[in-house]
Amino acid sequence: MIRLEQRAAPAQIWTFATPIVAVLLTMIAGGLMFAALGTPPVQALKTIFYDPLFHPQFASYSRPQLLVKAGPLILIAIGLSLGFRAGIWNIGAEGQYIIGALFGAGLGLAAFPSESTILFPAMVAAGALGGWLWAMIPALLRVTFRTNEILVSLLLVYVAEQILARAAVGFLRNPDGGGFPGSRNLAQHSGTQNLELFANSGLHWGGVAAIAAVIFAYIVMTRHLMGFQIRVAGESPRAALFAGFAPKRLVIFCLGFSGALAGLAGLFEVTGPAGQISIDFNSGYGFTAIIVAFLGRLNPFGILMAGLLMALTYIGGELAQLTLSLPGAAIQAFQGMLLFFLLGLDVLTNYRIRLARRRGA
Amino acid sequence: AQDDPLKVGFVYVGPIGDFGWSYEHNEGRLAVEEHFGDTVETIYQESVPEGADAERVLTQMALSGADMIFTTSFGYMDATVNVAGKFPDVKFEHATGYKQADNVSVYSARFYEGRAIIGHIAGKMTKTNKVGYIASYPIPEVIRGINAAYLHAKKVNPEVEFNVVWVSTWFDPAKEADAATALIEQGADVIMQHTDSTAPMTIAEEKGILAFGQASDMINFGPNAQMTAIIDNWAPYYIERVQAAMDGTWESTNTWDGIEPGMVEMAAFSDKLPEDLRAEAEAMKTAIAAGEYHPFTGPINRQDGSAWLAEGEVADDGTLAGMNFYIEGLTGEVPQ
Amino acid sequence: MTALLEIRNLRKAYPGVVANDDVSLTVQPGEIHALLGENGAGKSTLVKAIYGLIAPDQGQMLWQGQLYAPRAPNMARATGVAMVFQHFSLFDALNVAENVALGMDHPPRLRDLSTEIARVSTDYGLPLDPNRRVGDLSAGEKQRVEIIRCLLQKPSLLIMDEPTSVLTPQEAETLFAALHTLKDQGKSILYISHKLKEIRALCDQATILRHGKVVGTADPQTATAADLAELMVGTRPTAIARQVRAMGDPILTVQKLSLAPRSDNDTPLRDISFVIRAGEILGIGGVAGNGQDALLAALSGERSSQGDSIDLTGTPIGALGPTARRALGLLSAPEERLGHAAAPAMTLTENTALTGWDRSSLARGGWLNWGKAQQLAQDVITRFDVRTPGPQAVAQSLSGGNLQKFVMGREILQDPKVLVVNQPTWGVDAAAAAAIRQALTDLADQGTAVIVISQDLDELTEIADTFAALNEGRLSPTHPMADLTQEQIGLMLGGDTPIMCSEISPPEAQNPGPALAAP
Amino acid sequence: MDLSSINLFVLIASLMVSATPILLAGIGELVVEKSGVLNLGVEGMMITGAVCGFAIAVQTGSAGLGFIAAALGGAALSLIFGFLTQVLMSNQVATGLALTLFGLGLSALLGQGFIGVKGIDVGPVPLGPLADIPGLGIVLFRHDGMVYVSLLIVAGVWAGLRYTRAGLILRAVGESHNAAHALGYPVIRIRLAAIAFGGACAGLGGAYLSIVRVPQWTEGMTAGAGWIALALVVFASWRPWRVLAGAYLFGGLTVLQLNLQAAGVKVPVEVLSMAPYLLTIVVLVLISSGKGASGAPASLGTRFHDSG
Ligand SMILES: Nc1ncnc2c1ncn2[C@@H]1O[C@H](COP(=O)(O)OP(=O)(O)OP(=O)(O)O)[C@@H](O)[C@H]1O
Ligand SMILES: Nc1ncnc2c1ncn2[C@@H]1O[C@H](COP(=O)(O)OP(=O)(O)OP(=O)(O)O)[C@@H](O)[C@H]1O
Ligand SMILES: [Mg+2]
Ligand SMILES: [Mg+2]
Repeated sequence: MIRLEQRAAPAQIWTFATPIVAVLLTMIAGGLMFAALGTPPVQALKTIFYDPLFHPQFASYSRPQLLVKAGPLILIAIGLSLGFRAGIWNIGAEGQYIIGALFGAGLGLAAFPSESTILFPAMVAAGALGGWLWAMIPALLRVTFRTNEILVSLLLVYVAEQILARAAVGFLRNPDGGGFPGSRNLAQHSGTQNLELFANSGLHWGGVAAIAAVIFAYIVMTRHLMGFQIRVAGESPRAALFAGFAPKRLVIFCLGFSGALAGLAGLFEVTGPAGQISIDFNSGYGFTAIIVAFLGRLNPFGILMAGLLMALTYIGGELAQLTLSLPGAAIQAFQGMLLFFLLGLDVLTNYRIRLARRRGA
Repeated sequence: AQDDPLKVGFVYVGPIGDFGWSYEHNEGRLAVEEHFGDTVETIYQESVPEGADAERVLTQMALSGADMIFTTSFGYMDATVNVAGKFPDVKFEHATGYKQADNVSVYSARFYEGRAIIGHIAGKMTKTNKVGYIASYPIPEVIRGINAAYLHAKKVNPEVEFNVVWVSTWFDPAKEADAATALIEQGADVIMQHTDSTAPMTIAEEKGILAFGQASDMINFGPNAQMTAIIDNWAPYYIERVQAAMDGTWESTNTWDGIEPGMVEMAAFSDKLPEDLRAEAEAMKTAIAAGEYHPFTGPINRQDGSAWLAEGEVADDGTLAGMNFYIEGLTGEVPQ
Repeated sequence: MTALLEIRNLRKAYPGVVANDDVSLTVQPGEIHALLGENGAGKSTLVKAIYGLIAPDQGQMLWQGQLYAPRAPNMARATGVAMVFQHFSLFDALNVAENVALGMDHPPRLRDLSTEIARVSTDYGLPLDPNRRVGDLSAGEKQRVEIIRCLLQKPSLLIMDEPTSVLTPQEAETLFAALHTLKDQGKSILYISHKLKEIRALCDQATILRHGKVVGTADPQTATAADLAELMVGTRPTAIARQVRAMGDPILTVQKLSLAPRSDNDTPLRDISFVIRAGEILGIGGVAGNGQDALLAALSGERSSQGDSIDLTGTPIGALGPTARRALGLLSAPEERLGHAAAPAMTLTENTALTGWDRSSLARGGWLNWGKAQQLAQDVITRFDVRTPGPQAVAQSLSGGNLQKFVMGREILQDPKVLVVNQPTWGVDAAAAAAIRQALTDLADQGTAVIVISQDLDELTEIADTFAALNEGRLSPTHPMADLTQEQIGLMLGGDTPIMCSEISPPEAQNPGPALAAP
Repeated sequence: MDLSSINLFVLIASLMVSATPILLAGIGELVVEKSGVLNLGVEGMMITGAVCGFAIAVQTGSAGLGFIAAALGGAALSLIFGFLTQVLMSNQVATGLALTLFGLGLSALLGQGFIGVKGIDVGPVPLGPLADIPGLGIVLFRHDGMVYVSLLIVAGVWAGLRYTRAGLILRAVGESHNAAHALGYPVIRIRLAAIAFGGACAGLGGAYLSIVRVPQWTEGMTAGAGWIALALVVFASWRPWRVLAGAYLFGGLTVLQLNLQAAGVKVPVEVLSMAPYLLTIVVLVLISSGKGASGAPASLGTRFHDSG
């Protein structure tokens, strides 16, 4: 019989090796699936994992796009990870992302056509504020009424989506758009645009913010009292009380921080790659970021890597659809498999596999 | 090289399995493949969100060597124009938008022509004088449809009332089914929909009332219920444009086609309809196709009673394209 | 006569440690057999093997001469083995009857079971309400649930892993009576405890383990406690050394401190008043579940009360939180080491920062100085002889006694004015317990006021200068320990006020008489 | 505006239909969570059930076989989650989310051949004269079989958890896996069974959409119902009858807002569409500000490892 035996200390080597083994196993399983769908598996895998990075035609464009795509995922996941470590479950980042975008875009549109140089920074602040405020709803309900924040934050996503739809066809609609839904294009006005940092790379301030968030989170979690409080609260809530760490403040901080980062992500997207508020502006980053957070083991640098890996499968998947006509559904299933292997093999970090005899006698 | 097939890309907003909007565009793509055989190669990408991802997908498509790209949702407008700017040699075709460029054409269908016909049928067929209308979002396209249908229902049945339910989704079968049920419970005996799933049709069939198909022929789902359907038929346009690209005659155009070239198609009128009504509907279709009749011909007042079109006046395309008001007689308000 | 249970050359290894090495042992019918050994000696491992919870790597077990190899606890139960676990195997959200039913393989219907629980529990003098939620029970009551669960199965062999560590002397007495009844019925008992006194009173035979090996057997009736301890630890335990000292000024005054219960079965605190002076060790005795946890929480600041109900050298601190109280010099150590006094999966360095970040200035402007924290943790480890690889070890990797030494050391090295500890030697082996008591005494000698909340009266007699009893959330007046007889203490624990000549009237207290001599 | 046109009996009857998918999925998830496992993959299991159920129902012409297939499909998918989280001890939150992603993709692949295919007719259960009782007949006795099955499952889960030994053991495992293990209960096997049951129920819920309520197969047709089902369990404080109440409340609000629109009530559409979510939050606040524990199983979402 096979059994798992706990290691005395986590095996450092497996911490790095499991992602590689997981990717290899996914290649085998995914390859079988692609073959069953009639696509040459090797070519499919090469397209997904290799082409975005090295294909002569695509790579120069796709490489920076990895960070563009991963940026919002990382930014949101970093925020979520702090709360998750403290046992505070914000799963409504999608809603905070929407409201952040609405706040930031709302300010930019109200000031239109101002070209003031402080407008964009003010919009960034407004975006963070919007996400923060939206997250304060579950936070305050939890603190005052002990209402479950998982549920409230999730339900508020649907509310935010309604507000978004109303904004797109109503109060933020482009007055020069001939009645069509959607706001003005913020990326096309110098006052409100989220600048492309290097020409044709697509890289914008959101990527910078994501990297900054990673470093910030790492420092806070390892060096700062707040991070220490978060870790203690998640690890052992009673010990946190004994230490004198106020749980309510932690709820407010964690939900607020994750909300603000999600709001920032929304703002950077709406002023950059998306350009405008539209009915379907949000595209699930808030939910995917939850996966990214756990895939990164709630560790800031892990999240950075996980975000880039997810982005790679998105972009590689798009290329595979394009060049090999793989259905989008196959890509989704493939991503699911990759996650399964990554999560499943994690066990090797803390456990070793042993073939055990049953019973001594 | 000269002999390389023309590479044509399509970007869809939903899955091609939605049996609605994206499904019909993909049917158009398949028709292109069928028509041109080896001389074209088509590629596509489904479920591309309208926000941040569109521009990347378009860029990658252009990088992969596409000669021509159809972007099939309104929300791709700015992304299309942006990418077109970077790839001047690639021809872009954007559906339902209004921003043109040297290498960007726009195209759309005059679905309201079909709506006028089904409005006429609904007005004649309803016994309760209540028509249920399942609407997605308050955008000009949808409002135009409501107005066209109501105008023509009212013409033949002054008593008729439209109950509009906004479901805030293009595609949510369960919610659309619920909306249909609610409308029927409120007395509607004819259901119109401007959402993509076949759920309302199925509910109508189940409850034994009448309905009209949307986007595709839904006769399968409502053999008794479906009076006719407004079918999005992109195939002729796609074939024509690809041909133009092959011939080197392609130039940026603004197409808004209706029944005449077949972009808007009506499914066979049900034999449940009285003979004379079928004849009327056919006649209307012919008149519209021939350009003899425009569904929005005055006198038409706005909802608040102010005049919009004078006697005999025909709506201009600009106003129609941005229509964001109800006409006189409709109850309720356009959500703003 | 065939032995009831015979264990031959049993071995069980965990990664890095051989928990049982070539262990042999025989339990006769009608025998109470003690299993002795310091923390981590392998006692729990051995009994888990008997109960079918772990598979031994080598060796054999014989049950009445037959080969016995239980693959799961239900096989063990079917054979006639029942076990009371060292760490409760109870379900807080379920009621007593449900908990009992879960420990039986063929329980009767819940209603019948409830009647039976009520009957058996009164028969054995261990009263229990079958309908109460276990999460609301005190530790002692929880223990009773475990015991009743076993008794209902009418086992031939009852295994008890440190059953009395959470019981009051009275509860322990009733338990011993029950065990004697069982023995008289011909049942055998395998009994694990660190308390040599009770083993000597109760057991017929003792097997002593050290580092997983059997190092000897003894007849507890004839061997002295010191003999047994020497076998267990390898050296003779030293007695507590105490200096003669005078009490200083009153330092902490508690006046009419009350706390409302937090749930239906929580004990409230009612009008608690006492005064403690510098250098004094105040022992607060009481039966489990009489408000010990609430009292510690109220003093540590985890639960706040009226501002003026607690006064620390002139500052009202009732409304302050733990951090502010620590800053003023009031430190504490709660009963539960893992998960309350320390975060289980965090390193000792981190656990040092837990209570030391402010008072020991381990953080400046919110930024933690881990180097300094590690230094402090290392100090604690060295000064208090904590057996661990180092400050980077996680708290849960320490044995109970060592972790307790660490927790005590952490607070003591922070130079408290007042230290409040709850059950400082709960489940800790004799050597470690002695070390902890010595440390508390030394602390008092340096002028700290020490409040020791404990159920262990021997412990209090040994180290406390003054004594008060906690009963249903009320605290008795304080008396010098030396003036109290065991009988008077018993009365106080029961909530009665014995007639005393020497009630201490704060704050101008008199000299508490001669210092206690080492026992 | 004409509120009189809203018939209360009809409204209740249709909210029962509207709520059945989330009710089924929710009650299944309740059992999973009672065993101490948090499976966030409900959406993925529902959509897999929807496609399996539809495919088999169409091919065999039998709704019953369709539902069985859906239950099996949902359970099979859930066991991927079970294996990963129980045997390999992977993180439950992340694995559940991955399951949703995988289920959405897999179902779309499986369903490629069924797009645009008409479903089968599922009529009401013939209950004879009962159906003709005024009012009550409309509300209670004119439904398809699954509505009744879903109610039976709720009753069964309630009684099972409360009165049976299996239910007691399940609750015990969810409360403290270490204690349950020490008493000799096979924690992992029990949890796998609960996970499979939850998967089967979610599959039934999805199939109710594709076989009865819509009925057709389209990609992504569950449109977030799985998330609502998850929310229901928390909303219900892990109590079966409250899952029923919550599902009917949510279904009722959804149906009511559409009816109010259809009746032409002059309330902004957005407000009406938000109403089900906002009111659910309000109810939740009212519940949680009252006394009493939340009822969450103590070891919900934590890992179990048998170190013996
Ligand atoms: N599950 C386990 N995994 C690894 N090592 C273990 C495990 N359980 C016990 N050990 C090791 O086995 C040894 C014996 O442990 P055991 O619990 O039997 O000691 P004990 O005599 O019961 O101690 P105590 O008096 O503290 O209860 C310990 O040193 C411990 O490190
Ligand atoms: N799963 C485990 N892995 C590694 N070591 C373990 C494990 N479980 C227990 N131990 C070790 O076993 C030893 C004894 O543990 P046990 O739980 O029996 O009681 P204890 O920690 O000694 O405390 P006490 O007897 O005071 O309650 C400790 O050193 C502990 O670290
Ligand atoms: Mg121990
Ligand atoms: Mg032990």
